[in-house]
Amino acid sequence: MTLEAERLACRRGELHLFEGVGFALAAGELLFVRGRNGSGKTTLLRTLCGLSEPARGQVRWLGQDIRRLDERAQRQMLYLGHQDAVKDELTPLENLQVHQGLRGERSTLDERLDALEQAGLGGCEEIPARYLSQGQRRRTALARLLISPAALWVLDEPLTALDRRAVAWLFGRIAEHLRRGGLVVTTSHQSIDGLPEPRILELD
Amino acid sequence: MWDGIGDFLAMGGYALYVWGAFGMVALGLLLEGILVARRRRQVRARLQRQSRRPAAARNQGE
Amino acid sequence: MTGRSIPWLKFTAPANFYTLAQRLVPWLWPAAALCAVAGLYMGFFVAPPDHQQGDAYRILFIHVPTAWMGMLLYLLLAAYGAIFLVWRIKMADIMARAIAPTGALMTFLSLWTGALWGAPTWGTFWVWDARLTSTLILLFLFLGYMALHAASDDREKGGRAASLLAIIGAVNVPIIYFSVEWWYNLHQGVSVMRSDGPSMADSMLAALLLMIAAFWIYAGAIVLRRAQAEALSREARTEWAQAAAAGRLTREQRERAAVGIEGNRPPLESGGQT
Amino acid sequence: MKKRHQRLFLVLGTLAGVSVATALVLNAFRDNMTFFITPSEVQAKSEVPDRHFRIGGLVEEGSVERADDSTKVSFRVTDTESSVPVTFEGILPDLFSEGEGVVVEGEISPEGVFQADNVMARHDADYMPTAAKEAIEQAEGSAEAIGDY
Amino acid sequence: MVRPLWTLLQRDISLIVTRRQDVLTVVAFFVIVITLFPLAIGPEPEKLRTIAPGAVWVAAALASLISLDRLFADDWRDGTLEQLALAPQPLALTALAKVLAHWLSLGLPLVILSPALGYALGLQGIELAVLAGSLLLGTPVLSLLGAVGAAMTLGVRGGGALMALLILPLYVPVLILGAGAVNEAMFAAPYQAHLSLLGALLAVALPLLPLAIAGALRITLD
Repeated sequence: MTLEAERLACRRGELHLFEGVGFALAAGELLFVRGRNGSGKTTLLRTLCGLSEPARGQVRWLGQDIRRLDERAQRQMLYLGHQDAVKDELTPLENLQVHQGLRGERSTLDERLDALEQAGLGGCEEIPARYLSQGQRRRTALARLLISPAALWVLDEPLTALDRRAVAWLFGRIAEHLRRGGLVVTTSHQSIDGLPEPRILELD
Repeated sequence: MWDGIGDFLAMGGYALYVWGAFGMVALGLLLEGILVARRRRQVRARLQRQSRRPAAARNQGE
Repeated sequence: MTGRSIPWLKFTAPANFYTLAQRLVPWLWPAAALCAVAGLYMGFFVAPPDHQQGDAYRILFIHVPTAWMGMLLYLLLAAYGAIFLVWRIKMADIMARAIAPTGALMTFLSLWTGALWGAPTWGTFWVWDARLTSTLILLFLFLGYMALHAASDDREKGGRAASLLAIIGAVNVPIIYFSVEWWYNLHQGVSVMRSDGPSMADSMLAALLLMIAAFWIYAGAIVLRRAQAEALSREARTEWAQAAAAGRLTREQRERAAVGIEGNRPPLESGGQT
Repeated sequence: MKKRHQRLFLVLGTLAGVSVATALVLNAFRDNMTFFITPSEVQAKSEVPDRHFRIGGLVEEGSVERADDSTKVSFRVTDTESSVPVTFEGILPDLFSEGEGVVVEGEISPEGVFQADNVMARHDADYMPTAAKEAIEQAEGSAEAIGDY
Repeated sequence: MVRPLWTLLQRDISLIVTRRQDVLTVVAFFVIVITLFPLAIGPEPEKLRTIAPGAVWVAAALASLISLDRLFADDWRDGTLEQLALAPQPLALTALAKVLAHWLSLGLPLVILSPALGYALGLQGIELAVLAGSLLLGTPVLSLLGAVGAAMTLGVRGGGALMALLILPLYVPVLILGAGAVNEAMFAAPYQAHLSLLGALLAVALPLLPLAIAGALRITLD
């Protein structure tokens, strides 16, 4: 189970961001992407999950080209972007349910409630997301990580708007995922002390 | 075929239509030619400016 | 991106295109002018008045070429759009973008000349028949292509979206034609490309063909010129473009640009490897 | 679902769509719909439609009468078998002339006179100098086939 | 594969219905545009009857256009669109489900309402049935075409007006055939041919346009 990037080059409009990025990430490994503002971290992560097309190079997940994954390989990958993909009109519980439904994943009501509880949303499962704080919305999104069967997580700035306790919880969750043989690619401007030893990719 | 320049310009009574059509076509093509030539000049001038100051040109795109 | 290594694809390199156009265009202008002068002479001084329409029919000598050019350029636009969407060849987008304004102008001129021809012959400047309506829609499609291309901040993205629109339009225009044809029909039949040969006096046909040739060559020249400017502006930072702007693009520079070694811009050091 | 299956579904879906569309288009053209009806059809119809409709045909030779003091004009539209009287008030197109093709839009009055509110001339697609046209007409006789329309 | 699409369909419909004002706005727009015609032209029944098919169809096309403007905008802004693009099922099917949800909640009400408005403009009997039938076949095509435009103009300067420029010309055949069918029915002429052709447009649009929508969405997300 590997995620491979080969001589990736990306550009944003007229701007050439980076070129010649390559790595192979194996099961149980964590890749931490570092770089100043505008160095292309988000673009790299979007390229790694197949949303953006690289100007050159290729990304492979489970041996398949990331832009042409079959259904099974696609289900093995979970991306959390800058935006939470949390709908204002729906409650955290409904958001979670809809998100799982869209990916064709199954879970019981108890599992979902449990995930929200763990993510620190106990008591507001039934309140429309528009009344929640920014951090609580972020947690709603992160609750997906608890019940998704995906092996590869691509997390863009997951710590934004999270308080210290939530950060610790997320770090614990990532460590557990890695122990079970999962793969994580992430980026953050905040300190990542507390995470297992990552491989580091510098973009500059 | 035509009895002098006046007859030619009269176009058998259809002067307005015929010359209106040909005139607009001529105007259109002329205008297009001028615009394209101007754009070409502008682009070349910009590039020449850039090559004189290569450092400034970098990362600037257009 | 394996296509990059196919030899013929090197002609799609903007640098090679630029040089080719640079050699071609100086011949095209006089050729177009020659055809136009000959065509106008034939059209105004040799071809006799028509038995029905008198001298008004002479508008045909510019109406038919512009109408043809409008449609032809739209097909080309859609074809280049498809090439760009499928193979991502940058030159295809440059060509498509260079074609659009000329196509829009030709379509507009064919509508204008058609209206001025229709007024004395049909008794109206405009009827909502199939050809007129679909030509008008063609004009909107050209304008839509240009607007969509220009509206996007990212030229590549704008080009792809606009190409998609051009292709959908290419499918839709025949449908529009038939739907209107069906609904209302007044326009004359086909008069040149008929199975029983053109139904036209020889001198008229000669004038028309000369004018058609003139418009073809003119369109070719102006599109190449616009594409040159577009190619230069997109590749502004490369060695070949700056040399070309100064008027001294060497063969060596051109070949280097064609195989993708871009001068003047040092590769960004991506720290890259873990 | 494998990519291969997806492509299969795609092709099948497109094929199904296109074949349904073809069937529907063919069905549409089986219903014989025409842009205008001919004077013979007007005569044959037991019941004249109480709607706007269009008659197409040739302007009968010698039938055009213009009023002196207004733009009123009356003429007959014929398909060589039968003809319909038409009245019109307004500017006629330049190409309107006897023996040439015409399409008129309007309603038929109880007296059987077609009151046109629009007259459209249909010019043929031949371009030639007057002398040549006359020569051809003399050769062929002036009867033109209505089938051309 | 059916379940995700079903989920999406339910979610979209419930989202649109929860924001009740969306449905109301579109329906009100449709009604108001149609009522403008008698006010502008005058209340002569004969005149109104003549323009009725065209008026209803133009109003339906405009209503479809303004409601489609936001088809993908919310999902795009909050990041749901990225998730949809990365979901296991093909994006074209996802797009089709979204268009279907949109049509069921915003297009179908117009179809249902159209006989009443047609009646107000003087259409009668079979004409009303043909009007509703032509809208039933035609408005899904409008929705699919409009969705392509909405996907293309996401996040582009001057999105709404640009979308009208891109999409209204493509609406032409549907409009002509739809209004044409009612016109024929008004004069007791055969209208089946027009409806057949509308059906043919729908049959072609249904498998092909979702691909175009998916393509446009991928370009936007890239």
